[in-house]
Amino acid sequence: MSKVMELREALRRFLKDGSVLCLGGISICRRPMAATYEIIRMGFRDLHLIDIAPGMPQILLALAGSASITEACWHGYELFGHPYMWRNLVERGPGETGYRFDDLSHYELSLRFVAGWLGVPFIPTYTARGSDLYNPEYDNLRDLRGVRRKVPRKKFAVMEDPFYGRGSVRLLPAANPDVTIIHAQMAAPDGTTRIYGAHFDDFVHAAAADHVIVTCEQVVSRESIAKDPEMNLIPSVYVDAVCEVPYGAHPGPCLGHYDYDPWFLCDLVERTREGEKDPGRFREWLEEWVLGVRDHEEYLEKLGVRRLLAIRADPTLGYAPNLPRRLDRLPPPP
Amino acid sequence: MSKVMELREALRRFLKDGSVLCLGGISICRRPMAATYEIIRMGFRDLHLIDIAPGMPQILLALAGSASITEACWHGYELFGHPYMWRNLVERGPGETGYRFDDLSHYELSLRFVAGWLGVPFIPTYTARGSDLYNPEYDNLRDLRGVRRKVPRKKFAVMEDPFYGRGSVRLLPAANPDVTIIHAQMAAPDGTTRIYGAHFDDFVHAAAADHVIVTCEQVVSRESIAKDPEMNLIPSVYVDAVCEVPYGAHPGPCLGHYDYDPWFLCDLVERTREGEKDPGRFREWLEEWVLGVRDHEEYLEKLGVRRLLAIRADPTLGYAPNLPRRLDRLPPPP
Amino acid sequence: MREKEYAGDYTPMEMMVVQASRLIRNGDVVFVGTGLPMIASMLAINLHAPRAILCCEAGFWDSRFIHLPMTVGDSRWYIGSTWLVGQSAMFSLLQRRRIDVGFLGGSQVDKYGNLNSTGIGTRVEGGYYVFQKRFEGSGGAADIASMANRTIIMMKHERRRFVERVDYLTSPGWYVWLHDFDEGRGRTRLVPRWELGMWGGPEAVVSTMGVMGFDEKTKEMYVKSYYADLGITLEEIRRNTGFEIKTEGAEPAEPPTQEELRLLREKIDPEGIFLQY
Amino acid sequence: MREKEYAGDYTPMEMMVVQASRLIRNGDVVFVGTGLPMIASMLAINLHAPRAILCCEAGFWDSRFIHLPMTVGDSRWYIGSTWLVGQSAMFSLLQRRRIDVGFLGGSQVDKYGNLNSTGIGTRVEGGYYVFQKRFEGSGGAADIASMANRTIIMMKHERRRFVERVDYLTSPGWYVWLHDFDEGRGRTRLVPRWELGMWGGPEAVVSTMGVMGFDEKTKEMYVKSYYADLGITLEEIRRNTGFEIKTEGAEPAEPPTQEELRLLREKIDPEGIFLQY
Repeated sequence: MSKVMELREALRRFLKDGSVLCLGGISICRRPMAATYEIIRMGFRDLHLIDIAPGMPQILLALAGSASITEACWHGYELFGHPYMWRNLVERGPGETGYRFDDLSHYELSLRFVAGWLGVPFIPTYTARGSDLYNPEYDNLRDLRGVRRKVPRKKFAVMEDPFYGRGSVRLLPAANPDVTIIHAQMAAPDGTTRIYGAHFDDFVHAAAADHVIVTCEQVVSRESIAKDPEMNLIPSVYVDAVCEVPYGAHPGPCLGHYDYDPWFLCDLVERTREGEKDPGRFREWLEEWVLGVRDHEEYLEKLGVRRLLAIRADPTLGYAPNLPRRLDRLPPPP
Repeated sequence: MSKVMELREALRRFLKDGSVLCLGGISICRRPMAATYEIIRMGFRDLHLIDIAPGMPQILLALAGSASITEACWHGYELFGHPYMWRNLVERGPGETGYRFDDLSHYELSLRFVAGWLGVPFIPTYTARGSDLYNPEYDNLRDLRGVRRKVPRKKFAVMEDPFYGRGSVRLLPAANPDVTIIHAQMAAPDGTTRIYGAHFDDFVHAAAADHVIVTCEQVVSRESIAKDPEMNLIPSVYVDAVCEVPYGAHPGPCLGHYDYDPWFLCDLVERTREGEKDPGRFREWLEEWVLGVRDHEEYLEKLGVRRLLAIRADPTLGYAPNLPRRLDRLPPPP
Repeated sequence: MREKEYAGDYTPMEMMVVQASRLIRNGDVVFVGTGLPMIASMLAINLHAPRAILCCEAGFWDSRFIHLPMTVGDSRWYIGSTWLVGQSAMFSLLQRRRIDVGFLGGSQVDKYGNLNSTGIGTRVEGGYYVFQKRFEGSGGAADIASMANRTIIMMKHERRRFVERVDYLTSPGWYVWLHDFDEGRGRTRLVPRWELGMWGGPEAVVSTMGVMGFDEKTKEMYVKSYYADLGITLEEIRRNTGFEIKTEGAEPAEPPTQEELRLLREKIDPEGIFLQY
Repeated sequence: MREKEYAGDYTPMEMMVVQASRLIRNGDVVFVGTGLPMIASMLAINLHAPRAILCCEAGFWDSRFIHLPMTVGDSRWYIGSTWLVGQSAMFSLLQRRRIDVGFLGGSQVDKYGNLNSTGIGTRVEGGYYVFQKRFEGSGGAADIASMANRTIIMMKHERRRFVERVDYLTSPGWYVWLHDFDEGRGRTRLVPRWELGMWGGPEAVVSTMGVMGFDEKTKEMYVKSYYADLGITLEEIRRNTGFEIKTEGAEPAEPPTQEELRLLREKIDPEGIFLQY
């Protein structure tokens, strides 16, 4: 049974207003960006994002008003700039904006997904002891606990190790997103997904979710993906939808296919920087690249072939070795 | 820094009488058999074995008197026969034999190693509820708990889920073997290990251990193993010793290199079957194939080239398609 | 559709495999070991359940092997597999309720489908538990029995195997004796599995004499069909069952079709490795 | 061995990188992000620590990249990596005490090496915690700070950054304020990290003005060396530090050698991506 479908159809089937959503990739790399744009376009609301090292997509979903809760450890673009506007949103506070952000550490989130993958309600850890991440006064989901679906009753619990006498240990609640969206280099119609290069925590994110949408550069046959099965990361059983979306991680890189689009990234970050004073500057960007664009194909047309050629990967290296990388003196876009 | 050394040297450095030992592979497949023989030859005593689906090596270590404790879920040779003599050993009981066997389920053991890998003292689970595996009267390590190194104070604990109200859940103690031994197709001098085909739980077994010895069919360069890093299972950091031991999993199969040796396996099982009445029959086998053999090279010489050719793998299939497999009418060995 | 043609000459083992295979539904994720369950699953995939997925505890996923594996870790599983996964990850699919069918066997079964594959004559002696006769052990059986969405039991139909109460409860069925951990008093009370928060449960027992189901209300084993064609009678089943078993409504089992037998003998186990022709 | 030749013309950033790289020992497993720590580690690997292993939170292990990655998930990390691992597995190396050195940064540091990379002006308002100024957040910093065997802090030396007490304690240093969970009273008491069962701790702070250590007994920050060659004085360091800092025994820092600078400029960051020539 083929799970291949249009991205919009996949989102319509599996995502809902209020869903707990996890997006694969890390910071600005191999992120399901086409899916992110489509989520904004389709007008989903009140999404509850949970991600390990969020970047671009989570910031966009917050700024576009699609998300009302984020549990995460970080928000940014690394070398490409600060999370402008998003930081203002957090500074204004949930009381004013209705947008809640709750801080955890990277490993805490990782472990919460591991517990979700294994199907257990919690997992112990020694990490982040002494950090304000465990400050009981700092819990921005406090009033949703035991109330909102999939928000655990407590942020953490403490207990003594009954087995080895290693002292007190924290318990973290499992994370089981309603939907996880991953962008991969290839997938088969049955959902089997192969990722080249670092897979970040995409396996765990998929395995912990109730539903998984895979967008991929190319759909390939079951026969070809069954060669070297050691290379396959996510098995068919976890995957509900496979959507062929070339350049689906643009403007971030996708190993073996394309590199960063530094022009696009710098423009996006600059617009949000300006947007801190004049929110209209970001609304224009959103209109130009997301809301005013019919679908991902039109987005790619708008980018143009020359841009896509400028970022294409060297097949022996997996990235574009001649990409202009001095962001302070970027040449004009091709 | 190269970690390549002789198998005997690796065992001398990392294994001790009383060590908690885990052996990679599953049932009779890709087991570190050469290492098992060498452990018996070197006369290690009082080993505490902990393994998920033990077979041949654990039975041999028990019958040869090298192991005094086994925590496991199963003991056998699958289609090749029953665990003769070992079952007698268990039936006679620890009071008489000094050999303790404690039963867990496959997944319980898996999860204990997962906890060991993650570095947490325990892990919750819903498995095996209602099973006698959780019968508090059936705990054959009871008097060692809190006494013997690395035997947890309790076999399990019970608690309520504080996060999602999913009721009571069992906690299992982490397993951290002193030494794990894995047999792989290839490894680099820095310890990076690649396994083709199913890796069973070898990653978790290695990652949970304090020390890891990898025996492999071939040692390859760091440069060559760094190609397609997606294929590498165990990173250098976990591995203490790399030993080149061709046919190191004989008489079990090693994908891409060789298949079962059905003659050897049937003979071994038959000797233990006869050994239930006349233990001398098994002692003869042990003398012939283990104690009376200087090292693995002499073992291979004794097997002979024709035997090795008869079990060699078809390079496109990974196993020997023409291997005689009707065990009830096996032709004479080549 | 042409009418089914039934085979006239087949073994009880072939009959078991055919009966078990018919219990597999299209799309099922089936957790198997080697042996008859694997053969039954392959038969189903070749006939009415082409979308069923076979996985095994060694970590092979959706294999399309061309030669029959002899063990769970056999290299033959590799061919056509789309995923190779650690056992901890494979079993976690059970805990996440992603395994539709699990196969189980054992040396003893009771009327609630509790299984013993650990040992008989179990007793505590000098602080240790010992057995009069020890078997291979649980392996993944306790995990499958407690967490697959349904299980199918395959075993030899003998009075000493179909018992009133298993000597050691390896794999939980519909009702289990509760362990009272707090008071350390061992098993005290028979409770239904769902009271322990467990899902799943045994769907059928495919024996050498017939196919048994479990009563929807009482969860007790009853005879659904018997291998009349092989000369088995309901009286014989009752005689070979160590507890009272209902046989009302039991029907003669539908024998293997020629197509089923052909597939088994020519395609699936042509070497007779498990079916031992 | 020929005598070291020191370079005459270098930037404070280059000095920081050189000082940090000298703290890496041969064989260390070094957990880095991108930026200066990555460059410092590469310099060490190219000079005195060829057996050091670089890993990053995105899951690349022992990379031998030939072009400098710009982000943790950059495809450039792939070249020469011998392992690609999920982040949960990578961070578990920290919990298993397998990471020798972790690098940290932040917007505030206090005398015990506690770091804030979350926000300043932290307060609870209407039941929520908010910040006057919000930063990127912990990422893996809290994990590294609590579980690496030692950590090296790199940051800009300014009075508003070197503070008496961090506004938000993202990453624990040598002494932290204890959370009293049971009574829900928040931070009540300053306790040493080892009392919480924690290992590791900050080894040094490499700032834009000098290198600070932590007193073995009091665990308070002190100046070990200062960039005299770049015109920095101890008085200037004291003036730019928001808490009292000991400067006795501080020595002028050893400047970069020509070899170090050549490697940085020609081999490691020839594009000037992080060093911004």
